[in-house]
Amino acid sequence: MNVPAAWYLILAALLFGVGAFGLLTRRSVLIMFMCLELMLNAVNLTFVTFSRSLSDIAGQASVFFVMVVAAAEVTVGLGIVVAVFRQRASTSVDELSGLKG
Amino acid sequence: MHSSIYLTVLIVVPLLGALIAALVQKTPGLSYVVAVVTSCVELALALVVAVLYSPHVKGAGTWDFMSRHVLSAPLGLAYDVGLDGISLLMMVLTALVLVLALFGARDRRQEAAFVGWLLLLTSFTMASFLSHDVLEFFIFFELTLVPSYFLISGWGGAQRSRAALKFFIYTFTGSAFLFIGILYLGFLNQHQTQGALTFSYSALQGASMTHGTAVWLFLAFAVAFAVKSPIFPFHTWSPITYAEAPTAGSIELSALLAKLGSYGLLRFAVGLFPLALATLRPLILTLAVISILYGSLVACATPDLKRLVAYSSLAQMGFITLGIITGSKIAMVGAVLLMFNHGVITAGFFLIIGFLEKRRGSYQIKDMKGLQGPAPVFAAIFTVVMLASIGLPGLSGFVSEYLILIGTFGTHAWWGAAATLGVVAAAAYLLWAYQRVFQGKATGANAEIADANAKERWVLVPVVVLIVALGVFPHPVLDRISPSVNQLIHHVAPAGVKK
Amino acid sequence: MIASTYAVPAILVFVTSALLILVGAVGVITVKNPVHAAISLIMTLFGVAVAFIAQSADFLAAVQVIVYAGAIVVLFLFVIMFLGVDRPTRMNVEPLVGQRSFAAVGVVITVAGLITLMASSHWVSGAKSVSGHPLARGSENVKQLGTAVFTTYLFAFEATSALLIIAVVGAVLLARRERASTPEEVNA
Amino acid sequence: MNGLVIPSIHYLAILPVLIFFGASLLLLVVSALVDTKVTIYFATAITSLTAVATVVVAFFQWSYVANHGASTTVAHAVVLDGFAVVGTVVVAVGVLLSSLVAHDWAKRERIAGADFHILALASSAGALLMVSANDLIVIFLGLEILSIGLYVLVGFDRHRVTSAEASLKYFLLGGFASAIFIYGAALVYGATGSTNLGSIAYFLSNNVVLHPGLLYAGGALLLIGFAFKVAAVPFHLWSPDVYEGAPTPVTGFMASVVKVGAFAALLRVLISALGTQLDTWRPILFVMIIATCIVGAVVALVQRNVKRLLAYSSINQAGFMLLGVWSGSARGVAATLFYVLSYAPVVIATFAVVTLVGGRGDELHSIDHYRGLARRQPWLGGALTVLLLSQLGAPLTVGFYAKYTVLAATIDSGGGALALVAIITAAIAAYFYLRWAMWLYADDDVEATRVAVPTSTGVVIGVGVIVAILFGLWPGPLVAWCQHATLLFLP
Amino acid sequence: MAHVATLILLMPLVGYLFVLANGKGLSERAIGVVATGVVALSFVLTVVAFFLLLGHSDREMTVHLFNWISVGSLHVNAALLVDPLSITMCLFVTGISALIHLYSIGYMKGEKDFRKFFLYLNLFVFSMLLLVLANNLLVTFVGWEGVGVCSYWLVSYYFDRDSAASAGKKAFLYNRVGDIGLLIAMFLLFHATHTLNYLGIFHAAGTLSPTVATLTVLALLLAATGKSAQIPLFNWLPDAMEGPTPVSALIHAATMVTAGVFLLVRMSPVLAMSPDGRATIAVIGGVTAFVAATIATSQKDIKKVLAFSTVSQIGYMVLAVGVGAYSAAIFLMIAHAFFKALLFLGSGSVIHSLNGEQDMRKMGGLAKYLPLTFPTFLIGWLTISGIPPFAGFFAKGDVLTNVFEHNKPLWVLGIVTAILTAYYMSRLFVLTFRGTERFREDTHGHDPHESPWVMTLPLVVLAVLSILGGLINLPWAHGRSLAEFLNPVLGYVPHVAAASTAAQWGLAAVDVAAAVFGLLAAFSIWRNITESSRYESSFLEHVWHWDDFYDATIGRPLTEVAVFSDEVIEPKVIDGAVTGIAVATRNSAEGLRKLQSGFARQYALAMVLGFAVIIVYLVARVH
Repeated sequence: MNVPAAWYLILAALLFGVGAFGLLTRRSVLIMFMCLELMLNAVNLTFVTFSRSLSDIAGQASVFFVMVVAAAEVTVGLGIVVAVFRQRASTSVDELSGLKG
Repeated sequence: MHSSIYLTVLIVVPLLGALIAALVQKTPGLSYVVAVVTSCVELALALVVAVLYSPHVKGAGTWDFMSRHVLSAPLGLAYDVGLDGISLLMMVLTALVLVLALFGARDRRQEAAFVGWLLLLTSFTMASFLSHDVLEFFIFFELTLVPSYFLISGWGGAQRSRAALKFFIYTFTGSAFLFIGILYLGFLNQHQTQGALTFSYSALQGASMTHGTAVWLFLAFAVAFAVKSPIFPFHTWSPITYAEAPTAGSIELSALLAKLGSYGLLRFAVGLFPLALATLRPLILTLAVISILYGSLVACATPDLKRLVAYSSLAQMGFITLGIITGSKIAMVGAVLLMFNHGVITAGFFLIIGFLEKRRGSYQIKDMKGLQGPAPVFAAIFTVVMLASIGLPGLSGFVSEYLILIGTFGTHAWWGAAATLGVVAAAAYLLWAYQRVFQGKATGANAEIADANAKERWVLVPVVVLIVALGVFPHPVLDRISPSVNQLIHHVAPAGVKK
Repeated sequence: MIASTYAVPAILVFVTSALLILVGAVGVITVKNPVHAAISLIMTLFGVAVAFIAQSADFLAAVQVIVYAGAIVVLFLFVIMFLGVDRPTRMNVEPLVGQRSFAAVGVVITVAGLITLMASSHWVSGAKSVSGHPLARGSENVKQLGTAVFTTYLFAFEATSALLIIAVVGAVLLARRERASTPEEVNA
Repeated sequence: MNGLVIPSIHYLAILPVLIFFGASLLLLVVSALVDTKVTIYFATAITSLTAVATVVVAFFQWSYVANHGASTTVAHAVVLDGFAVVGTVVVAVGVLLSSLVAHDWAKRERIAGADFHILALASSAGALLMVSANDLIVIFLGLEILSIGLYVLVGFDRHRVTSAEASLKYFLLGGFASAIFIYGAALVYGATGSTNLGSIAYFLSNNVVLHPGLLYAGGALLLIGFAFKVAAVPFHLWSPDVYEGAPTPVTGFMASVVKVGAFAALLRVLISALGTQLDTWRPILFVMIIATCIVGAVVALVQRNVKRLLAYSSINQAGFMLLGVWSGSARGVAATLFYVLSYAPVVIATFAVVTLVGGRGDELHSIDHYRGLARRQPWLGGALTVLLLSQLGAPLTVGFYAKYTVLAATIDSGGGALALVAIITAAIAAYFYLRWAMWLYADDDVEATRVAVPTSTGVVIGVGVIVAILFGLWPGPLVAWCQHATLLFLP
Repeated sequence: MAHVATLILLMPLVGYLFVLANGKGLSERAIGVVATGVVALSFVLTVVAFFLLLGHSDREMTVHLFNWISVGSLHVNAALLVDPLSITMCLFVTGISALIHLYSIGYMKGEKDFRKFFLYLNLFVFSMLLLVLANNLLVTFVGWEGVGVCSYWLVSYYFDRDSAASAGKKAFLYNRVGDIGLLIAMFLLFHATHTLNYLGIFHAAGTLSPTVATLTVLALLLAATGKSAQIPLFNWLPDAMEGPTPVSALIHAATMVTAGVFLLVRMSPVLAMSPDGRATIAVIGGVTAFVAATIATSQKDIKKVLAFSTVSQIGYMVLAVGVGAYSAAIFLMIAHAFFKALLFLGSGSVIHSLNGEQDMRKMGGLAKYLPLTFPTFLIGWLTISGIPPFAGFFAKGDVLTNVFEHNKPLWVLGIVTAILTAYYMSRLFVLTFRGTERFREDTHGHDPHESPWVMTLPLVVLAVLSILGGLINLPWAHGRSLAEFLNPVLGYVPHVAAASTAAQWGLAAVDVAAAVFGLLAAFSIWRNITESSRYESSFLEHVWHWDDFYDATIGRPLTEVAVFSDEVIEPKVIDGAVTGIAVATRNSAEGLRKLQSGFARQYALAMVLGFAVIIVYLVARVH
């Protein structure tokens, strides 16, 4: 009486898509970070789903590492945001278009 | 079989010369002396080798001085030199042109660098003529671009940068096809023999391939060589390059590097892909004839002496290509001979033009008039060179052109007949130029110019001597060329080539 | 543990998690105010946690709630406040022409394509686990996970230490104020 | 608690990684304790020492591999094979050279402290992980370590706004790429039941995958992740901006060390894990390579900022490196390895020159600032000319053989057309390399000043030139080494 | 014998090298003596050779000098062929050259490039001898081109005169066009007979296919028209009068311009294979003779008149060749050499006396001032007009008789030409020596002075030769000597009924009548007028607008094409294609650069789109 893995995989794919879409459309760096988090969560969900359907713990272990990475990324990312914000009081990514061509 | 040391020395001597020239650059003029000495040694060596060369070596056909050292098996990279009748002339020409360029076109700006590049160029060219390995040839073939590039961009005229870039990119792109072709051929051969990867000329000559493959590979090779020669319609880099290059550069480019193109066409394109000839011959013959006629035509109208020589070279290279492709042995020998003669003749042209430019500060025909009055010696020597270029019997140009034409006429009468028109055209533009530059009444600055001084005369002496000698008594040279051409023909023979 | 104690229909759990996840996600990318975005992010994270539990990844669910909802989102909120950017941003204008439409098209194609591909191979084509015995729940799950981490992924586990170190160092370097040099020196 | 069996660890295999982390930590601690003035020298010394030590270790690794063949350790998460050894050496050399350049740069910019070296060492440890990793998760972690270090390094220069901007762009897009990559890992895991490359390969070679959709999707996502790191079109857009914004020594570091790690992992995943799927990923690479070569060469034509120019040029070079991957043969792997190996010192040396010319503040990167350089400083100008010629692929420079090997591999695998396109783009690229070289020899303009050449940077430039010429004259041993290394490639 | 022949050839070369080697050291006198001496010497040697040859049983011997070109099947020796034809040629070439060298010493006195003049002259004689003595076509071609280039130098001798420079160029180019003919002929013959040796060719001539034979003959004809100034390539010769008068006499009257005829005669065995070819030759010759004669009637410049008369006379020779009267052609060639050289030198003497005046309207009444020039010129005039018993009468008569036997219409044309010849020569004679004196402003009032002996002596000798020249080939003399001497080497001509003796007398009478008629006409018209629009059409004076025609049809179009290719095709089309590619690349670069907008989100978008493409590809691949 279990929900087929397919549903969760589709759900994860959708989540990933939403995250990607947000990354493309939101200007606030912070929100874009959150979108990255959404995508990583989609990945985690996928891992767990496969882990269940393969009945293999490796998937869950991987999730563990993804979480660590996510944490690390956020730390550094926010550090960068702070650094940037020091130079120009804004978190809008579109204002950072000095480098081009 | 003589030792290959001779050839190695031929390649190394200019390198050493360049090195020493660089080391002594502090003392003004010394580097020039070094270069001069080097060039003389080189020429002497080249002549010695030319005399020693024997066209009948056991097991090596007409190849002599051969040896092969594999440098990197996985790369198929080898140092593999050899000399046969065809490369023999080119070797001598290489050394000779260096001497002429050094004596006749000295340039005192940053002299060490100048002579250094010249010597490097000589070494690389020498190496490419002497290499018996396709990859090795390609490497040095490409390498010649670098010194020529710096010579042009460093010591050239007002538009030197543009000219140098155009020259480099144009040639580089051309040889891109060659490179791919060589690699393809190498692996084709390797897959057949299941042996090590090799680019040895004789090994690759054994590679069997379908007709289609041969055609494509031939084209890939031909493009590179057509650009280098140049052949219509790949010639447009040459006028600006010859015009903007320093005199020494123009000499090296037109007298020597252009020959790399025709030499490659003969040795590699024709020598490796005889199958393709049957298909491509009409195309290339046509291009050659167009080069002859079109080059002469433009030469009639061009207002600049150096450009004029550039276009006349285009026509001459057309003759050479004709002789190479037509597949008649007589024509082929003529072509090889013309490679040498044209080298000497254009060198003569550019030297005199350089001397005049020193006096008049211009290459424009309109800036000169009636120079025969104040400078009869220049006029006389120019006349000799001009007549040789026109193909006056008794002078060097004639023998080679005649052989090409009579040979072509036998295999491809119509192309031969069309090419014969070039004989008139050449006379037309050269005499017209001569009239405008040397005849008429000299006025103003033209009337004042000094005639050739002793040094200039001595530089031009070998040119004139060679022109006359090879016109009256080409026999020894022909004897050295013929066997090698025979060998090539025998290899090419299946592809419907007349003996 | 919820799912284990009371027999809640799996379908219901899925729908709940799905709703939480998607609503939260859409919230993140739509709401004007970063703070609200962070809140809806928490919602998604919870949804994921629920999905974890529903797929017998209890430990991960716990970690999810603690690390993500607990630590990371708080970090977000902290920075938002710290920088004082908790003001609504104008959403209706998109300075980059066609960005949204292209993004929509691209993302839709991609996601649809991914789903099609997964479907084409019946969602899971891999082999059953080498270790054989099925996933356990509760404390067993923790034990299995621990075993995996300290055997199969031992090296990865070691590596994470390095990852965390470099992250910390990096964050410090970035966030710290000028110490070694000042603009005057540079211009001097 | 039935005892948990800790997998056996062959320390020789992971020694380089440990050394790097150790050094990084050591510096971290010391710089926290000691006065900043000394640590810059100390840091450089330690870094150099680390690199040298690593090379020594690599030597022992090599002899081990040569005797015992390739092997895995730590539960098959790490590989010790010739390929890894070569990669390790390249990374070590790259770090050494970059840190030498950074040394002078930091002094010039008055950046005290060992921060650069700490991060450089740490992120190169990530590169080392990627070089020897045998598990998607480990690769992912290596990738992240490498990237996170770089994010910080790119934003290292606080005096330039562009530095921070580059850092943020790199971070955002990099994060996106890693998300895609790990998603791919997840899908591959779903498709094969493991994240271990060996197991994946084993699975794929023993089962016929009737419905490979999932596998394809996973593979594609992994490929995109790598494509981003090696800046292959259309995943390259970050690189020009980041190259320009980042401090110049960091740019050199990125152009060399990062490429090594990325290509090593890419080769492992595509060839040793997904080798059976050659026919599927080849077409993707085919298009990608053509686009990469063309875009890199063409767009560089219109650049006036040399750092951007080099960014595009390195995109073009990446296209060439991908050729070896495309060919999918042992020859190809060796070719890519040789390409990376020979390219790293040359490009670092090039950026070293750029660093010097950039001057205090690292701002003077317009090509105009190179006008007449070779006339003012013949040695510096000559060196740069050689380096450019090598990147151009002129004969008698190592660059020629780099291009030669990849093209040969491509043609050997029947990619004549691909090779032709690539080499024609090389001809296009020749244009901007030469134009730059020509500026060097253009007539001197009066107000230009001589640029000082500090010792260690000078050494780096010298090394680059020597590599370019020495192996240009005598490529045999190096090529043979790469071939040998590839023979010891797993599986 | 071999040595003698070699020496004949080498003598002038020796002189050339000697003068060349001594540089500016030699005095005019020394130069003149040396240059003239060597030529005279080779004349003497030729005489020796002649008698040696008479003694020889077979009058054909090859002198091998050295191996010149030898590639594959092509073997060309530098070798000489001594036979009646070549010796005959040598005789009058060296003889007349010697005289003209002598004459030049006086005529060129004090010229700036005196030395260069004699250098060219010697080189010319060498080339001419090479031409006639060669034993194969290629060596002949060497001489052929050699004389051509010497003529180029000598015509543009006054190089600072633009007209002279252009004339020299024109001469060379017209000859060059002819050379194509000779080259083609050589190619055809070589690939048909696998040799270039005359004897070899003659031996294999019988095997030539009619087409090849005809093509070869036509090619040879083209060569001849170039060198011998026949239609359509004849109009370089009048311009060539820009050269010093001795040059006109030697090169453009006596020797070089007859080389074409010699070539045709030399190749007579090949001509024998192609009746059509011979017919064409005959027509070309006859028409040229007539056209040139008409033009000569309206020229003002004394040398121009003589130039066109030369063209016309050579037309007779070619006509003779065309009807197979080879010996007659040679006979006329020799006679013509005598009297035309005489006339040119005479006119030279006149011009000399008038300080370079060449316009006949500024002459007149010179008879009494030039005691030696006048009578010799008188003889020359009568000779060319065909008045018995001078050489011209016999030579031309011989030709016309043969023409009559083979081709009546051309004979008529020949007679008309004869009338015209007598007419324009008389006109020239009258305007120059009779009538009122119109030269005073040229001589600044002084009386014209007779030339020094070095100039008059040759006149006298040539006059004598013109009188006695007929003797070498008298029609009724049993065993017509010159013909007998030559015939062995001449090609076979299908026999036609020879005219009876009576008929021959009749023909001779007609010739004389024609000559006298022309004479009287000229006298009656020109006794007391100097120019008349009725008897001088500008159409004729402008050479039937021949040059304008070439200029309009070939010259200008070609020039325009050349300029067009240099200014448009080269830069715009061919190089344009190249630059076009470059520009296109640059533009696309600018375009791609726009994509690098600097907005991170767009970069991400690009990634997503790339991602989408790949996914689509995979989906397509799976299904």
